[in-house]
Amino acid sequence: MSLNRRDFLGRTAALTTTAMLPTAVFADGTIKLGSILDASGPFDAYGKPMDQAMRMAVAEINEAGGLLGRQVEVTAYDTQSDMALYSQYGQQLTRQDKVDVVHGGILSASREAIRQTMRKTKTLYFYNVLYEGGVCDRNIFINGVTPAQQVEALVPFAMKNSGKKVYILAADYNYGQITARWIQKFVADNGGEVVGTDFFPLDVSDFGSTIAKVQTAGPDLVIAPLVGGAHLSFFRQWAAAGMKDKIALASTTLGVGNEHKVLTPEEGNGIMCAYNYSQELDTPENAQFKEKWAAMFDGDQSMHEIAVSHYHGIKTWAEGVRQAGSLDRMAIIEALETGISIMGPGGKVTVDPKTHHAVLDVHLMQMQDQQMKVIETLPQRQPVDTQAVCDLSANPNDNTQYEIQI
Amino acid sequence: MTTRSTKSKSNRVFLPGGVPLAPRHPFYSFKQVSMDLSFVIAVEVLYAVASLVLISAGLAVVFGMMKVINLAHGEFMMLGGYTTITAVGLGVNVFIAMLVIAPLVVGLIGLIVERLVIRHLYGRLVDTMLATWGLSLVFIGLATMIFGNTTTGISTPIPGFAVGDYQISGYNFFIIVVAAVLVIAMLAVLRGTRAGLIARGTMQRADMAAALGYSPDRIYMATFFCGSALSGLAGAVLAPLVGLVPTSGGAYIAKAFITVIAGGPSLIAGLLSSATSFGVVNQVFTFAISPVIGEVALLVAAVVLLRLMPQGITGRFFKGKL
Amino acid sequence: MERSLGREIIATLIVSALLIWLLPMVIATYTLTVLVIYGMLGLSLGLIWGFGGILCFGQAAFFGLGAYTYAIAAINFGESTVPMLLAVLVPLIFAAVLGALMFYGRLTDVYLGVITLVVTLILFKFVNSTAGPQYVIGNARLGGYNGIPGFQTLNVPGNPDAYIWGDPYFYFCAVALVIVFLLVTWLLRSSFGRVAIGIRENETRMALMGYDVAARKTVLFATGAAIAGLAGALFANWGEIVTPGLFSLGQSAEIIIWCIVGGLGTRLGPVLGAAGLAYLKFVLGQQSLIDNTLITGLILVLFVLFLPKGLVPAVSALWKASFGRARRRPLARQRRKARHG
Amino acid sequence: MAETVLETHGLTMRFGGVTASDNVNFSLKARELRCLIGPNGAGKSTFFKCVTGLLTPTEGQVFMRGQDVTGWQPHQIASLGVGIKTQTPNVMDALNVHENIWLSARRFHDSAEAKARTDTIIDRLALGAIARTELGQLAHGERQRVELGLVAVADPWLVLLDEPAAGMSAQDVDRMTEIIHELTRSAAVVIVEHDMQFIRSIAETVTVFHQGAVLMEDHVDRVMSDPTVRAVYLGKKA
Repeated sequence: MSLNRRDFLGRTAALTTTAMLPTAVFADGTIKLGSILDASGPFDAYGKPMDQAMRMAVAEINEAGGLLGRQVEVTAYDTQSDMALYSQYGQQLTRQDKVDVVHGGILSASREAIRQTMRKTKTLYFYNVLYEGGVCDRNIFINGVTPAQQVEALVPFAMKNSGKKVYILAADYNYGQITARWIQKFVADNGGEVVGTDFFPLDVSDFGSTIAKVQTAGPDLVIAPLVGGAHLSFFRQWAAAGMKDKIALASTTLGVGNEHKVLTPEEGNGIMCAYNYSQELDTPENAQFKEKWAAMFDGDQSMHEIAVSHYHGIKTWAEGVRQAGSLDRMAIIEALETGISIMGPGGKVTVDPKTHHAVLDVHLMQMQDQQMKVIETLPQRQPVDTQAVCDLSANPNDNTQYEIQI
Repeated sequence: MTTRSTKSKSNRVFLPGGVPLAPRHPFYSFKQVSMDLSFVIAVEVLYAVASLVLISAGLAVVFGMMKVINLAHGEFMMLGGYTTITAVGLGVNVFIAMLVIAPLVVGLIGLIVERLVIRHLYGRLVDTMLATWGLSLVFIGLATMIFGNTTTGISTPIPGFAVGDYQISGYNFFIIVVAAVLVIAMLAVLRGTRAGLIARGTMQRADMAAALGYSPDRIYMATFFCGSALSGLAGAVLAPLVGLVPTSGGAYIAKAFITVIAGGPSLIAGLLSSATSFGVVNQVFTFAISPVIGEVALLVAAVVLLRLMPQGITGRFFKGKL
Repeated sequence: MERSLGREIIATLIVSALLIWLLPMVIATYTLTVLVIYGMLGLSLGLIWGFGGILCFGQAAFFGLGAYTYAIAAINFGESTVPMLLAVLVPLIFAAVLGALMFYGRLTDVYLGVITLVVTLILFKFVNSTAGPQYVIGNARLGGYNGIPGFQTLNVPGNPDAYIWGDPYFYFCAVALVIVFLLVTWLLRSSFGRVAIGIRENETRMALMGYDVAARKTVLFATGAAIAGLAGALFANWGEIVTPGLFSLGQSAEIIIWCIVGGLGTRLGPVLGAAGLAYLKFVLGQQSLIDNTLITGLILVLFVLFLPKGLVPAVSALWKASFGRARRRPLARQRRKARHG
Repeated sequence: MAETVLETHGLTMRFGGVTASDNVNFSLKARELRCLIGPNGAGKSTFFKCVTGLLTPTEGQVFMRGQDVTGWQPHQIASLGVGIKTQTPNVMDALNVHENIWLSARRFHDSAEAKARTDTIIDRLALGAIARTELGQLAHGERQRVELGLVAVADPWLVLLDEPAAGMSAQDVDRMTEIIHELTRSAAVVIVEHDMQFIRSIAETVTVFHQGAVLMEDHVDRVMSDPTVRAVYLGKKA
């Protein structure tokens, strides 16, 4: 037995040394892009495709000759869905690896765990995920959709297709709470009435009593900003109770992690949502993107909303570097603040100089046979929520996440 | 009590000024609401109790017979879920997959685990807990490597139906029936068969069975197989209701653990009494306030209960029952 | 027991000074900092479990409580000295109340496990569901799942603008660990510690000798919680964010695994187990060949099966067996063992 | 003349429908040595546990030196100066003999004094050779002796022993008898015992339990020759 143990210990030791290598060996003259994502653990459904998108974007940049004549080199860390590892790897990226830019973070908690480190160490940071809005910090660029961009489009669309009484079922954390308030606002703006709002921690998976409760209120439409695997059961149980044909359903999150491919057509059909990207978007950019992705990852089809956002983010950064003609952080920030635009698979993405958020296309969709059919595209929506509180051209030293008063 | 508190709550929140409920039902009277609603709530409470029984049965059998707390129990359930989904994907009828294949497969996995790990640790309660905890992590890792970490699932094979103006899930009834059949079957086996007699003997005094010429080794093997199969069954039956990920087991183990310990030494009476107490507490608070408070109420009830009855419910009441 | 306390203190100081000097040359200080903090957390459970026989499934609860107390207090006070003290006091008081509830109720082993586990779950679920704007303590929003970012980090007492961070923070944490380690050493050598070990060995006997077992277990439990709380506060300072994940069962599980792997009934074992396994986890995060959880689980199973006493006792036994012949006492003991057969 | 150190009034203990201890009135004078005998299930052990605080009696009271200690915890009773030894050897297996006895001495004295007393007791009980051996490695008789040492080192005025001679060799029993006699110089001693030979060698007054109640209480010789006692107890044994 002792032999086995020694063998085992020996192996782990070997592993330790090999794992240490890639961080120490670097070719000179490359541009270092730091990536920090949950490629394993409960959030890897989001993180893995984001990692793929990042590698694809970098590959494309390098194929086209790199940036400023230099190749881009990726230093990637898997945070294993553990918030503590964000702090740790964030420090590692900025202090030891001394990367030129960091792309990553998925949950808002993970972004907040590293944002200050990035700021303190003057490392440019891109957070490329749909989130609750309000971050105002000149060191960060964000190009996911915010509630105003998404909800403002989704609510009238969904209400038009159902009725005026709305019930909100939201995930009980920052994103869900804030999104729910935006939904309440836009429902009222569109002449509707919110008849009930319930919040669910991310680990709740039994919605039986909730479904009964919703029926007591008798709404025409349920909007569900629910997040994660456990919450997916709501859509199952809703269909199982035979509610699908009685009350219409909309969501601000379903499909972001390709959930529509997990639900059966009977469970998913008809659910309405609004995002910056759908695999079914019929544009030449998207066709090309999907083709390249499939070629690069052996026919894989896992690209989704936030993976594409991540891809947009890296392309935006690359464009900023090109325009700045330098790797200097301030030069890149100033170049980006000129309002740079790129064309991506999700449409045109423009940097909003005031907020460092993105002006982007929002596509209204409806699920149909495990696809997200695009019904209508609303071009170039402004991040009005964050614009209401954040003006980095007036207050360049701002460093707050505002909670927007609605 | 349940209905009243819910009613007043729904009244306060959803019916400001006594506005009729839904325009689609012009003759919607308040009386009807409460009757239908109380039926719906009754079903939900029964369902909560039934799912607690299902979740805990495997753990209870292993604990009751072997005094082993299997902390990989939740992962056995997770494996039951994955077995079902894989089998259905291969074209097997969903009921056969849930009720036959999943218990068998997970039972066999349990058997392997018992031979490789557990049998070296009999009589060391804390060590078995730690080893099975380690096993649970191993299973999560394996499932992640095999099935990936994306949420998977199958849809419920039974359609919902209407109760008055309410739609309720038909699958809830299926769960209740499965739990009821399970309890009756366990009773029948323990009371009516030779194996049950040996099992009861072992529960009372493990050395007695040995003295009577039954190999404890084989009894433990059989028990662990049965316990694991029950966990597999529970995981399989609950799979259509939840999105399955490799870490799904964690959601069950704490509840199962609490239910079994609070139940106390009697296998079936303990299981039923604690599942009923916790199920009712959970659902009452869920309806009256919110699902979170429901969960917290369950946990608080567990603390209070164990403080008052440190030997579990059946340590004080229903003594000597099965 | 044979060596004098003074000699042991000096040995500890020399070894730790060497380590604090040498380790930053091998591993980056910000990684070392968290290893040191986890070491302290491991020590907190190692104390109550290894020397008091109290298996707590919820040590993470006190860790999280310390971290949250620090974060909330730091936002409200705008400096770090009082929050640091509170971060030790609040878990201490919480554990004293919880411990009294359990130990005067004569709950043992499994039941103790259930209660501590359940209390951790309650805390986790509660903190996790505080995202709404109504959950505010003073100026601090509890923030639910996202946790609390942006609080005042450690500063020189009396001077809120003089932050202690980076390398100095590592030295601060390392010295804190050494001090806690020495305090634990002293505690275990005192009558209180020896009585605690007696209680671990045989509770009934100690009660029959007139010791108030429940009171002593409560005090020990609270001491462990205070150390865990301090570790939590240090962790909050290091991560600059606190999240409900600190209260999670997964975190509790890791602490237990550290103790098992390092060795129960030793002071050094849990510290080394914690630092070693946390470093392993950190290193494994940089590869994607094998699933991390799988390895952690495998380590735990293998240790329980083949090395249930943990690394430190095993290594010291090996050391004694191979180099201890010159010494008198182990030899005498071996001879006696042979006699008793 | 001598003060009453232990007294029970109508002590009754019921478990569900079973009355394990039935209205026991018992009293013991200072420095008296008393044996409790009776067949299995006669209620000796239940009585013992009620007196030592391991069980709380359903009815009745327990007095020690006139103080009502009914419902007290074992550690409170022990703190009065009562030495207790339970049926199975109850010691700290991973600690050595010296540490075991020191822990008992430390309860009533400071560390240095406890050490001195421990050394004295170890000498008196002739445990010197094994003073640094862990209890887990000792033979049964030695463990019993150490446990008596634990009791003795605290200078009790009342000692309650549950089957101290069980499973011991004749030589060990002799030594045990000696120790007990020594204890009676300063303490009253109650012994629950099965071993009749041991009882004959040590006891004067014996209390016989039967079906939870006290059957008789008299000098050991008269008890042994009593036909009722023979019928319920000795008769059964034969």
